[in-house]
Amino acid sequence: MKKYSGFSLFKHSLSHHENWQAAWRSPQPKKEYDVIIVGGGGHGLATAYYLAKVHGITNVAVLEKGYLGGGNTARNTTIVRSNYLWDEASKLYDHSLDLWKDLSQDLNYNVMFSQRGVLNLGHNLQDMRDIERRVNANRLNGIDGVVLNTAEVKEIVPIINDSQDIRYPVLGASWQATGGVARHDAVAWGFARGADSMGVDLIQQCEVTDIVTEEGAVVGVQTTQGFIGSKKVACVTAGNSGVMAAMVGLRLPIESRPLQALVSEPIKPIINTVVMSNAVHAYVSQSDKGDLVIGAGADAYNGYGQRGSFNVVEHTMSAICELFPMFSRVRMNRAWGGIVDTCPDACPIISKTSIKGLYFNCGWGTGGFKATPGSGNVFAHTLAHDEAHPLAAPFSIDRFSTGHLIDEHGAAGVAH
Amino acid sequence: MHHIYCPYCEEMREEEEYSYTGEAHIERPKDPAAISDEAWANYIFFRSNPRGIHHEMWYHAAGCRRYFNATRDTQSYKVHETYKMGEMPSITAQTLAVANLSEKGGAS
Amino acid sequence: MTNFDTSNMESPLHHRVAHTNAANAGVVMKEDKFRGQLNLRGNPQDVAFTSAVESVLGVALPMAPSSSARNGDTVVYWLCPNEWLLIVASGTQGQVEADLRTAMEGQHIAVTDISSGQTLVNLSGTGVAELMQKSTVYDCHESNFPVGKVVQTTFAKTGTTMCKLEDGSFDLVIRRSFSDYFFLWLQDASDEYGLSVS
Amino acid sequence: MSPNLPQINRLATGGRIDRSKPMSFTFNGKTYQGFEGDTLASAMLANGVGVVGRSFKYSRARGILGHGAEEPNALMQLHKGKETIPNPRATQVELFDGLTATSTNGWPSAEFDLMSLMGKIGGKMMPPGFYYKTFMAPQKMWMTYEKLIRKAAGFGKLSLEADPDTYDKINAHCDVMVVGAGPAGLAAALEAGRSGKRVIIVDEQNEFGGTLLASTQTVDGIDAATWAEQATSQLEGMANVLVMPRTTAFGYYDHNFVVALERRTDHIGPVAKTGTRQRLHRIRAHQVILATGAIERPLVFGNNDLPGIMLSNSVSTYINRYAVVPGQRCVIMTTNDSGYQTALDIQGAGRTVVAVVDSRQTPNGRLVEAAKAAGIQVMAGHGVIEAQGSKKVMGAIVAPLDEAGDKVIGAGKTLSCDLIAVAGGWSPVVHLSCHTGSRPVWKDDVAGFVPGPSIQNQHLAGAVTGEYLLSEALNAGIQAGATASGTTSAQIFDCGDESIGVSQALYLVPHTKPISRAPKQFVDFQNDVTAAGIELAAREGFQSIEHVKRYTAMGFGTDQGKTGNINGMAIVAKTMNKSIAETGTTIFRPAYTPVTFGAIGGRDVGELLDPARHTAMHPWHLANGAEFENVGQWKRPWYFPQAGETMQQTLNRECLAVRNSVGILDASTLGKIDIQGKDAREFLNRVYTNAWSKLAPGKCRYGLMLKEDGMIFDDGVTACLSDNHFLMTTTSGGAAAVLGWLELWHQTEWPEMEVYFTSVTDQWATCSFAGPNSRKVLEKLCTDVDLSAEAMKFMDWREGTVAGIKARIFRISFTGELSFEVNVPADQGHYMWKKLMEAGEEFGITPYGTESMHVLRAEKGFIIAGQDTDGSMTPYDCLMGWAVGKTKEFSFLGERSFSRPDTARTDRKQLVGLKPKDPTVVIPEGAQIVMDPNQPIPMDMMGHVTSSYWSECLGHGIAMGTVKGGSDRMGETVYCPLADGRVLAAQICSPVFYDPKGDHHND
Ligand SMILES: Cc1cc2nc3c(=O)[nH]c(=O)nc-3n(C[C@H](O)[C@H](O)[C@H](O)COP(=O)(O)OP(=O)(O)OC[C@H]3O[C@@H](n4cnc5c(N)ncnc54)[C@H](O)[C@@H]3O)c2cc1C
Ligand SMILES: NC(=O)c1ccc[n+]([C@@H]2O[C@H](COP(=O)([O-])OP(=O)(O)OC[C@H]3O[C@@H](n4cnc5c(N)ncnc54)[C@H](O)[C@@H]3O)[C@@H](O)[C@H]2O)c1
Ligand SMILES: Cc1cc2nc3c(=O)[nH]c(=O)nc-3n(C[C@H](O)[C@H](O)[C@H](O)COP(=O)(O)O)c2cc1C
Ligand SMILES: [Zn+2]
Repeated sequence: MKKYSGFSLFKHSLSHHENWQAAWRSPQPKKEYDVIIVGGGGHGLATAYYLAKVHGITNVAVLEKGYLGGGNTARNTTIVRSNYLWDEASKLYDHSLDLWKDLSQDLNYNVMFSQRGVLNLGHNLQDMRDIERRVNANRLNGIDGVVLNTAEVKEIVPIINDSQDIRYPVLGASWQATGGVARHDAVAWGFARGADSMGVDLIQQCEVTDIVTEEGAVVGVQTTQGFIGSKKVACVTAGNSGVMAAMVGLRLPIESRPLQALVSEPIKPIINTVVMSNAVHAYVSQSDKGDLVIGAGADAYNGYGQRGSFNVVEHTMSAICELFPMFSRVRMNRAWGGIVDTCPDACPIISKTSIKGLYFNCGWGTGGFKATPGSGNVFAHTLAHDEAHPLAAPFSIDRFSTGHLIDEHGAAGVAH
Repeated sequence: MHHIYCPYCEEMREEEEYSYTGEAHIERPKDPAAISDEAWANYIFFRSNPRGIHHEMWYHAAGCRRYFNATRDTQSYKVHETYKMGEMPSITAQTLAVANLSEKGGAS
Repeated sequence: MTNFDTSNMESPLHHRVAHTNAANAGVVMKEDKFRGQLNLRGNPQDVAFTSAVESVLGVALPMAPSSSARNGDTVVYWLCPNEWLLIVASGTQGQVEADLRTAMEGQHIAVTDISSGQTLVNLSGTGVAELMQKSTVYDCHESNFPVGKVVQTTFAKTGTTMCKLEDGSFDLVIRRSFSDYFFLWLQDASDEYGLSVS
Repeated sequence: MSPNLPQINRLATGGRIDRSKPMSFTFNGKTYQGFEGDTLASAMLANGVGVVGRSFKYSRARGILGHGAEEPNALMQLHKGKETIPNPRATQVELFDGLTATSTNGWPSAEFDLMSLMGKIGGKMMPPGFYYKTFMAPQKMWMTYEKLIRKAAGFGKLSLEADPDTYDKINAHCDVMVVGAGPAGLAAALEAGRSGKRVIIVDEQNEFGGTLLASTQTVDGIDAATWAEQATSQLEGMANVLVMPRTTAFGYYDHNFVVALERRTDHIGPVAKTGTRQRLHRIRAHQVILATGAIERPLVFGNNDLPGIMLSNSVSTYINRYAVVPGQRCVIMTTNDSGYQTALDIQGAGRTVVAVVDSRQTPNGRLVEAAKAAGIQVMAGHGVIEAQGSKKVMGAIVAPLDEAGDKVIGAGKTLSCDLIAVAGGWSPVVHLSCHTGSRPVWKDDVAGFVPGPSIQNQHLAGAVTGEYLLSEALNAGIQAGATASGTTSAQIFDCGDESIGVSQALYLVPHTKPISRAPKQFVDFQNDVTAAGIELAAREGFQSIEHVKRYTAMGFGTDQGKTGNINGMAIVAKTMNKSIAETGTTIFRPAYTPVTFGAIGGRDVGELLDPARHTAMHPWHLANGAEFENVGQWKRPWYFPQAGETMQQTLNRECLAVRNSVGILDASTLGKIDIQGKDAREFLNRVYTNAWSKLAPGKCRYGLMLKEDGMIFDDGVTACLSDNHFLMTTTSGGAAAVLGWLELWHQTEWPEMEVYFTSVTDQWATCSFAGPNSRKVLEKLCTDVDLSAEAMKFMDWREGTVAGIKARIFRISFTGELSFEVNVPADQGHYMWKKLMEAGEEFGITPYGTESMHVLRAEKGFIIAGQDTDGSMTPYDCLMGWAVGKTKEFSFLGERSFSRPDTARTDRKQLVGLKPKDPTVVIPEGAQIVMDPNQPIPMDMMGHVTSSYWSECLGHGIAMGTVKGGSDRMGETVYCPLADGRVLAAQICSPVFYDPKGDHHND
């Protein structure tokens, strides 16, 4: 892999950029791999990257039915933070945040991780109690966070509507200064390039249509490019996980729903941090290009259409205009949807299954972008050792039978 | 934006009047104590979540407050039919597959 | 009914006293205060039930979805196949309830007095059709919503049961706790037509 | 103000402008004049304005390219101050007197921009995705680079003041919705209108007619624009047709739901003087007809972004519709017949057509012949390979091309000109058809994508289908109108138009140099995406069209690639040796053109954001200075401060009043469900944890409700009114969910049970008054019930008359004191409250709010579902095993989950009392609990404080919290390490701090 740098840019400019190497190869699938990863989203690619880098397992294929990073990875509002409530979740997300901090250099790919801080607003007394609880838990887990009052929120986001006379006034917020945003596409591409350079085959336009088992063990997958053998198949297919499970007669505690987001036209910088509000349902940050990136809600119904209903967008817009009355004159440029895989406890599943050699990493729902490096990292461990990484262990699928759910609805909410 | 026929109100109503309440035809185990933890978990948490034909419940929350079932395609969002609680669907993934086959068969 | 004493009563919109913000206001709101309102449940297939109700109300229960029936001051709205809203003269709801209970003795029915929990509002005027369009997702065009039809649907962010009257106006049933919101909405959405409260 | 400049490019006659209504406007500080009927763009062009802005990445000078929604360059900062709007296109802004606009970028001005130097020098180092390749180390520095990048990016600016306008929304329903009022749409609407169906027709422009407004053709012998006027007035005359100009259908959602934005006052001035500025129409249509036309494509050649290079059809439109010729000497570059029409139009306007440069070797057809006949020079088999000039076009380098249009095959020559009109073919406006998930299909004969199959009730007519003859558009419109209305029609229009010559599928005009070395050949003008950039992206492995889009930002702009996308896709296809059909297109999404946030939010802002629910006593609370708390949608009195009191002082006063005399609380917000039927009791058995079989009429009982996962989700007291009749109460926020829950089980699982549920939350107003004197207060108002401790026990209820009103009286207590709740019909609630206040006056009856209620109940260890529980607590976790029926016949909802391994653990977090070691301390709610405060981070957290208050009556702080294995740890000390560095110690104790034996409420 040729290294990227300011110098390489300069050098290539002299030859009119005619000699850049491809970021990854486009190989034909081999007959057999040590590990097949189904799903070339951020999580699948990160899994491949860490399998190769940390565990030295490079005879790996990532099979992607569309284009790399084209699922929810392409569609999310890119919020990164780790201030989850329960120990299990906050440790997992914080592991990920740690990896984010050096990710650009690790990948030699600028993922534009911008630690501009994340505010989670509280609008009623119970919100504020929950915020206190969560921030205290974070602090004692070594995760940065403070509770802010209205005036302190206003200081960080001067344009916020701090009137106490509105329907749901801002009473305060939690503030994680190390949180922020990253460039979603770059994350997928950076992991892809890194994995490819260590020998991982990234195979696009290759849809897995069946998972083939023999005597309760995986032997490979049927794809649109033929059968590919492997004794380890890892499904990292987000919204499509239920369909994958059905291929081997399994069901998951997951429902796939449309979640929408939208961007405004690009404007000059006006908001320098990430503002999230579960209560009134609005999430906003401003991308480096200048568009306001806004997360809307999930539709209540199951849907694989990558589009949702308009009333969800309307709801978000009124909340946004309430929080930022000047945004009312901004214009929406584009709205889209993803398919989010939500678990009953708003936590992921990183798990072995009852079928030998079949693994699932899914259920990240509305909030898995932030976990991309961490998820790949712990899942690679799970795959390499056929045993859960300690941080992943609590997220086994068994928890739904034992009752050990990790209810992150408060912190994950419908949010990002 | 779904537009759904309420089998009780007997007309098409806007999505805003409804709430979606999950997969249909999931029966509560008759004797919960007699089944395993896994079977119980299967009943409360595990869902078929298909891409395509899905039988699901809707609640006409702002209307007649009746729950009813819908057969809907989760990919195209086409609602094939709605039917009352206690009734069985007349359109399923199987019947549609058969219909598709015969359509193709007829053409060839 | 004649000596129905309302001196200690306040209707949900009592503080929205008569006023008008425009000459020839295009929307006129009138609260029909303190009407008796009873929720009735029973089996529509059971003749004992339907005939008992008819004997008390003097009018047959409307059976078709979204239909209504009227007998003087008594109005019956179909709500769902086994549920009706009875709107009766102010102050008579106690008697009607008692009569119904007597007439349906032993049957599986429910009668619930909800007179205080909701109020009946009439909206009329030249701007009312458009105002309704702004306020409800239901198609209020005469082709879809003829006189006498009863529809439970949303009104802005609350719910309503509404009926179209002969004179083109709308009767809306509004829940008490949402009535202030309802009025704020009405004020705002009728701005361009003018609002008169009578 | 400087004097108005002459409109140097304005024709003396013609156009649809009103010369009797001149209008002044300023652009970048200069004052100009235009006429009513102008767009800002046509007025700027009339005045010879060339540079309207600077490009995004390289800061190149940019001029107006198009005349409508497709315009990528002319983004304006419109109006000033709080009225300002960033980024509208000058081509879509109607001119009004006094309009002010500036460019959105360029420093110090768009004309003389210093950043362009950077663009020239640094541009070479800025291929697509260059930022992914640098600025990586050290990570911390990225934030600094980012700041600079952010500053440079973005177009317009936002005011910091609140939007002065209001917005409106309306729901509409129709049989036939027609999008687009060009010939196809008008014909369709006429046909549908005549059928009597309810029709809505919208067009984004100020006038109906679409291309007819700038056409030189005739319809059935009538001049095209006149025909459009007549058709429009016919439609306006139909009562069943709603005619909406200035209305853009921007989103097409499932089941034929179309959202359209109507601009009501934007054309009059910056703010709506009265009424609303914009109105959003939410249209549910049985049938939708898309007649959205087609957009002309530019061609990709060297320096094709220079001001003075315009779409050919736009040049015609400016001439015919606005009487503006944006140049003196024009070169037309075309791949099809459209360019010849423009040549004729230019010549007709008395300006010079230097040449029509046609990539086709042997162009023929009606328009070609007409141009030749008019003496216009045609250079067949040629292409404009490069434009010359720096801030405006000075010339065009024209060279012969091979037949495929792949190569330059001879020497070029320079034609001097100040306008290059480009006609690169047409792209049907398929956008809306794609919003519902349908993918467009490529058609070689159209050289464009047309709408693909759709499951919506959707019909198409006109140029959107790739049919470009006027007569075809009209006839297809009639047929679509008929089909959508379920009628038939044999109407045929005659426009005297003949077939058009075959166009060449050419996108990138070759240069003598390879793409990577040629002068910049722009594909996406707004985002500065070049052919070289696209080629590079493909070379680097970004081969999916979606990757190309994302890597280069092609089609990412506010124009969403309306002009550039197809060219870009063609270049990708060619680079990778694929067909465009194989390469495919990116996905079109809402919004077709950008939509004001405020309009999407509509009226649902401010106090209308969400309903605030009020109780019958609300006016009293307002009049008596209550502070309110939001509980669900309810506004509940939080506390009733008196002059000079701190909040704590208020709470102390309120709580002591309850403990020592009597206090009164508005409890009307609790959910109330009336349950009737012979199976009501059994139903309660199933949905509640405890047993209801023996609850006698006149009695009440507390119940816990669980989800099937065994976790508490609501609680409340249910009274037995009669054997078959119960009144259930729920939490204030949970009422609707609980009613839905009961209905769910009844309607889906247990329909055989004879039971009915009716919400009576709003029916009853509830005055809850508590304290040793509460009975005395009630006795003053109620004489027909024996209220004595013996006759009416704790958890009894009676029907009686209170203050002359028929009431239900409950002897239940959430405070631990002797306490009554009086339920009266809500119409009389306010009256009852006032009567109780009067009756209680001699005892100093004190109104109290939710906060004191919380203190009082916490002193008694009563939980608040949702505060002390969080969806992960079973009754056992709350030490409320007493509320779980162990011998119930039916396995109540949630019971089975108790025996799951994790739920059955005895060391789960349990809800216990916490007594601060320092009695003066109140531990903050939400504090985490540890056993050893000196352990290193991460600490082993045992639980957290759920509720915590100062108890004035006990004289110390009290708290409740969850602690792992807490029930076995009574007496142990725990610690709460706080953010401010304090560590508060507390002792685990029973949560019942006050009157553990319950003497008080039993009084
Ligand atoms: C609108 C929206 C906003 C969001 N905002 C945030 C946020 O702000 N912060 C945050 O942390 N998270 C957010 N999320 C969630 C986040 O996007 C996801 O959790 C995360 O990106 C999931 O990554 P993934 O790699 O698991 O899934 P994906 O990126 O969806 O990747 C799965 C891949 O599997 C492929 N695939 C599926 N089936 C098959 C098959 N049979 N064969 C081959 N390939 C297959 C798919 O094509 C896809 O590319 C948001 C999500 C959405 C939709
Ligand atoms: N000579 C050629 O090659 C050529 C090519 C293309 C078109 N044409 C001419 O164009 C005409 C085609 O007629 P037509 O009716 O199909 O198209 P049209 O362009 O005349 O009308 C389309 C109308 O739809 C409106 N519109 C588009 N999207 C909209 C939206 N989302 N919301 C609201 N309005 C929207 C446009 O403003 C326009 O007025 C014919 O006269 C034909 O001759 C000619
Ligand atoms: C953080 C973020 C920023 C985006 N910014 C833009 C933008 O400026 N312009 C744009 O057209 N789309 C933008 N998009 C949306 C994409 O164009 C696209 O809609 C999204 O990735 C979903 O893919 P799809 O629409 O192809 O299904 C953005 C997406 C994300 C996740
Ligand atoms: Zn219904």
